[in-house]
Amino acid sequence: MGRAVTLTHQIPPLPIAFPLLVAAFLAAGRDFWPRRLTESLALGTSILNVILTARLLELSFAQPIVYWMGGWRPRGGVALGISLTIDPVGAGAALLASLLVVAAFVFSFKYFESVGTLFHVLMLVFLAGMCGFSLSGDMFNLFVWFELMGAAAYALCGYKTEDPKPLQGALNFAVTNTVGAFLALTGVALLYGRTGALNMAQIGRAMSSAGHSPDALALTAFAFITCGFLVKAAVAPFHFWLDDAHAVAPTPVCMLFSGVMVELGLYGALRVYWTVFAGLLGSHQAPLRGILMGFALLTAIVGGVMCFAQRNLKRLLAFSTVSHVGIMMMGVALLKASALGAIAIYVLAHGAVKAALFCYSGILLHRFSAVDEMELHGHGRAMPATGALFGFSALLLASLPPFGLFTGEALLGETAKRSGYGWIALVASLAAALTGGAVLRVGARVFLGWGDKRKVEGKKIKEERETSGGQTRTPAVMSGTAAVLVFAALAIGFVPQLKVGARKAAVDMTDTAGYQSRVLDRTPLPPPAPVRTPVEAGEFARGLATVLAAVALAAAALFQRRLPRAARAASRSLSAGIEPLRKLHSGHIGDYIAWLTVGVAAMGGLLTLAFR
Amino acid sequence: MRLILFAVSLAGFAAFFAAGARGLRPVGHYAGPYGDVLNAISVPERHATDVVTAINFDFRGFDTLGEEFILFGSVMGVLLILRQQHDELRKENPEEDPNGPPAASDAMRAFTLALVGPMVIFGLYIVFHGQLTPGGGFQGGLILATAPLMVYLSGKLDEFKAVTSPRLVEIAEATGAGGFALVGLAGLAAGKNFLENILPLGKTGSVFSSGTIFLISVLTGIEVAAGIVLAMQSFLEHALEIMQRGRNG
Amino acid sequence: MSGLEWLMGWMGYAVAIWVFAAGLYGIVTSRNWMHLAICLAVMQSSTYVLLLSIGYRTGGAAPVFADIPVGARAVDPVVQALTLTDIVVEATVLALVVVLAVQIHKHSGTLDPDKLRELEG
Amino acid sequence: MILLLIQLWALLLLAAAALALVLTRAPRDQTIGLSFYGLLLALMFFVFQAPDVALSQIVVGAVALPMLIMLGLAEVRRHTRERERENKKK
Repeated sequence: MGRAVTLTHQIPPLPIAFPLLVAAFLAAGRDFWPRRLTESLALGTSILNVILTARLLELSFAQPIVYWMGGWRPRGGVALGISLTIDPVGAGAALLASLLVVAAFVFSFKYFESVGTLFHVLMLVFLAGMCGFSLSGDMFNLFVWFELMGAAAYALCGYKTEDPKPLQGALNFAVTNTVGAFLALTGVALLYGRTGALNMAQIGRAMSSAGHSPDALALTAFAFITCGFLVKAAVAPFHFWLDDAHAVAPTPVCMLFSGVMVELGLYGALRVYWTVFAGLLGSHQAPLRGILMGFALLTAIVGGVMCFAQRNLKRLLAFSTVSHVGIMMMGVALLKASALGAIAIYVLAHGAVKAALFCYSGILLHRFSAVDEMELHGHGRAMPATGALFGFSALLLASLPPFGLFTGEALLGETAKRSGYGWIALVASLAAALTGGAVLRVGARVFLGWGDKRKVEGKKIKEERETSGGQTRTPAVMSGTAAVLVFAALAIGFVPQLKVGARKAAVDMTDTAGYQSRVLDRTPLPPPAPVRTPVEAGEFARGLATVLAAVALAAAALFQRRLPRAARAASRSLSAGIEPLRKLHSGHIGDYIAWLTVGVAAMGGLLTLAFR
Repeated sequence: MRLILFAVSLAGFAAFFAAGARGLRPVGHYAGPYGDVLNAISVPERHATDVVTAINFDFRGFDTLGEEFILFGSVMGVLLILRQQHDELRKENPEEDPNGPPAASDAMRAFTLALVGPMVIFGLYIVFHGQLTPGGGFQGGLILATAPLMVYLSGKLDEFKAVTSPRLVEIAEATGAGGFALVGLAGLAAGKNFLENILPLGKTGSVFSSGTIFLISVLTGIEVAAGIVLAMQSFLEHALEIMQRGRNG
Repeated sequence: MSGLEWLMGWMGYAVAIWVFAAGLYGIVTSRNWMHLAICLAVMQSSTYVLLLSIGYRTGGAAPVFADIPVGARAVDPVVQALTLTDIVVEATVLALVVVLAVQIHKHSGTLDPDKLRELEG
Repeated sequence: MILLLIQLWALLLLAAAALALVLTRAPRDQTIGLSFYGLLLALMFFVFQAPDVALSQIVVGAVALPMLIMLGLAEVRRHTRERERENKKK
């Protein structure tokens, strides 16, 4: 074994350890490091993370990696230490997180009004938490990184501390997610009580050998852990914290929240299902699919409707994330490798588009100190390029063929059809049309000055700027970041290797027996071969129809007064209809936790009914 | 309305939880294997008699790395959130209302001050004997952090400021947290795995034994103590400023 | 006697469930952020009780082999290590919540979430 | 046998204390209650053969957390007083 081989084998812990080390270094001298040093070091570290995780992705495609912390390899099938178990999906998640952190650092370079070094320190800690969560192969370790992500995120959220609004948002976020984390931990404890193990491969093996039919403990542990992660993933009815957190967090942080943190919640649920529960619950896939699909549909629709009803751009984008998480959750719920591959592409494209859109909201905030749609009416007329890209992003969000989000959604539609769930594609289209339409509406109003210029009722919502420097132009780092992200989302649809890779990655992730033998045995099973799924012309038509629907919705909202009388009445009764739904998003923590309990109880009740 | 819905689902939740817990073995019948294996190998292979410490700083040291940084991140968060408050307060007029330590009799003050020495010694003892007897970096670090608080409560404000010089504490905190990560990376540099032991194990039962467990325990002690003091300091800073102005003016 | 042992066999779990539910109830009905923080702490202590109950072994000693020989009957050390980690995590999250709550009060003059319905979407 | 009784007793006390703590609405009483609750938890850990956890629970749960909340409440009281004073000036 040469030196080079050793180096390659030592990569796995680095994307977690390096950011932590640099964060500690920056914190040591946070009052006297020059601003430039802090920024370059933080940016450099995140770029290094991109390189490291990309290399991990490449290596894990050849052969998934198992790395034992402290060199404690398992003995007789018992894991002594903590493993990093890296397959392409995990490595890809870490890569996406690293890429978006780079984007966030570039976006905030120089102009962002920083609080000295603390912002960068916390971002690096956040990055390490996300990488740890993606790469870990140990159940309790997953919880630790989950909490690390959380702690950094809560703090970053309370960044603008002048008014109580952000603080309340950060608090709702912190409390809801903490309750979710402890729910998950309770599930982990139950599993540990049953199996005496914490490594996911070992738990999975013990659970599937314990008996063929799942008992109450397995169901409870599954429900608690899944719900705990779904809180982070903002799946309805656990999603209430998300728009509060987004409305108040600074722009670069929003990019990470929507682009990757929320998706990591889904990733956690998936990881646990495929390593621990797939063997046990696999024989009852049909009812399980139905239950999870119920949550997915609810999320997609609630998110879409609420998104369309928002005026605050950041909040609107936050609800669009909820809606898109619903679409991703549909892929999770199908419990199939091909659906998972579709979701992998979808998440990448969504991350890029959503981050770009948050960049634009940051740019608007920088230029006009506002993110309210009505207040910004016509303000963007002088920024045609920005407006064009913004509008284009909106179309991408409505899954315009043949670009990134469309590719993912089309693959999802295919798989759904083959599983007898073909109709969910319509719900996905509806959600995409609602969110894309909402963003288009904002774009047309802000950059073209279309639509009614209604007076802003109530008190004017004053947003605080987060940046320094002149308001007359957009700094190149900001517009550049946004443009690169839009381009990335666009390109994702055109890389055929990506589709092949995503399929392979998904097959690796769903290979429960292979995962267990890789971790616990010395002789790993050969990786299974992926199956092909071509995209049909029918999906193409659905994508175009979705975009047209989005445009129609946006136009209808903009020119409400010119609509025929019947349509106007219909739209009025519709908006009256969603009033109760708006009321549910009260900003009140008690309500949120009550809904969380309802969600867990519902999942528990349904599972119990289905498995009796 | 909300409460009824909540009450129903809380009952459902508890019932579901209970149904799951019925699937566990009765309390007192832990069946292993994880804990038993570690109980068996901790002394022969790591020369550490306190298995819990061995788990925290070696077998599952990676958890503790994350946990140290949760503490680190939270302290940074507290500083971030309280920062603006301090900036504002500098501009405000001093109020005559000191939110300082509660008024205490001289005897009480002398008593708290006298506690500082034993607290420091006790804390250090706990930190250094982590691998041998119950205790370790966390517990010892927390006890150490109470020592400056005693100084504060006894009303010795200048001394409090002196022992908690912000820069020093900041560097200490970062050293503790960063040092942990460095110990992990040192394993890599030695051609071993992350966080793998690279130091001599020493004689079981002596203070400088069990290699990296001891080192990480000490680093954790520094991190925890410094982190808590740092957070406390930013809470008390305002009160201190007012009190000092009151004394000078 | 066996009745008592049977009781003990489930009491740990029952208390864990009880404490979790009590904490949840407290959070939902809370009218004060400080009160809510404490309820969160109560809820989190449920996981300590659950973990330690799972790892307990009747007649087992503490997993410290300074005075007892290796191989003696001992309780599970893993759950104890997990609980330790858990305690620190809880304390730090709670610190963030308290600091945020103090800031809210400073800017709005109230700690009551009911009066703080400013975030309506 | 005696240990068993103590364990049962500790658990029952804990359950009662948790409920009482949640139902106490006055923050200051609750802080004292939290300290007491922390001690009870430490006692429970101790009789469940977890001295390491008991030690850290005493320091964290019975001392550090209540102290944190006391400091928080003191800040809150100060803000309230300042606010009242400002209102009087007006």
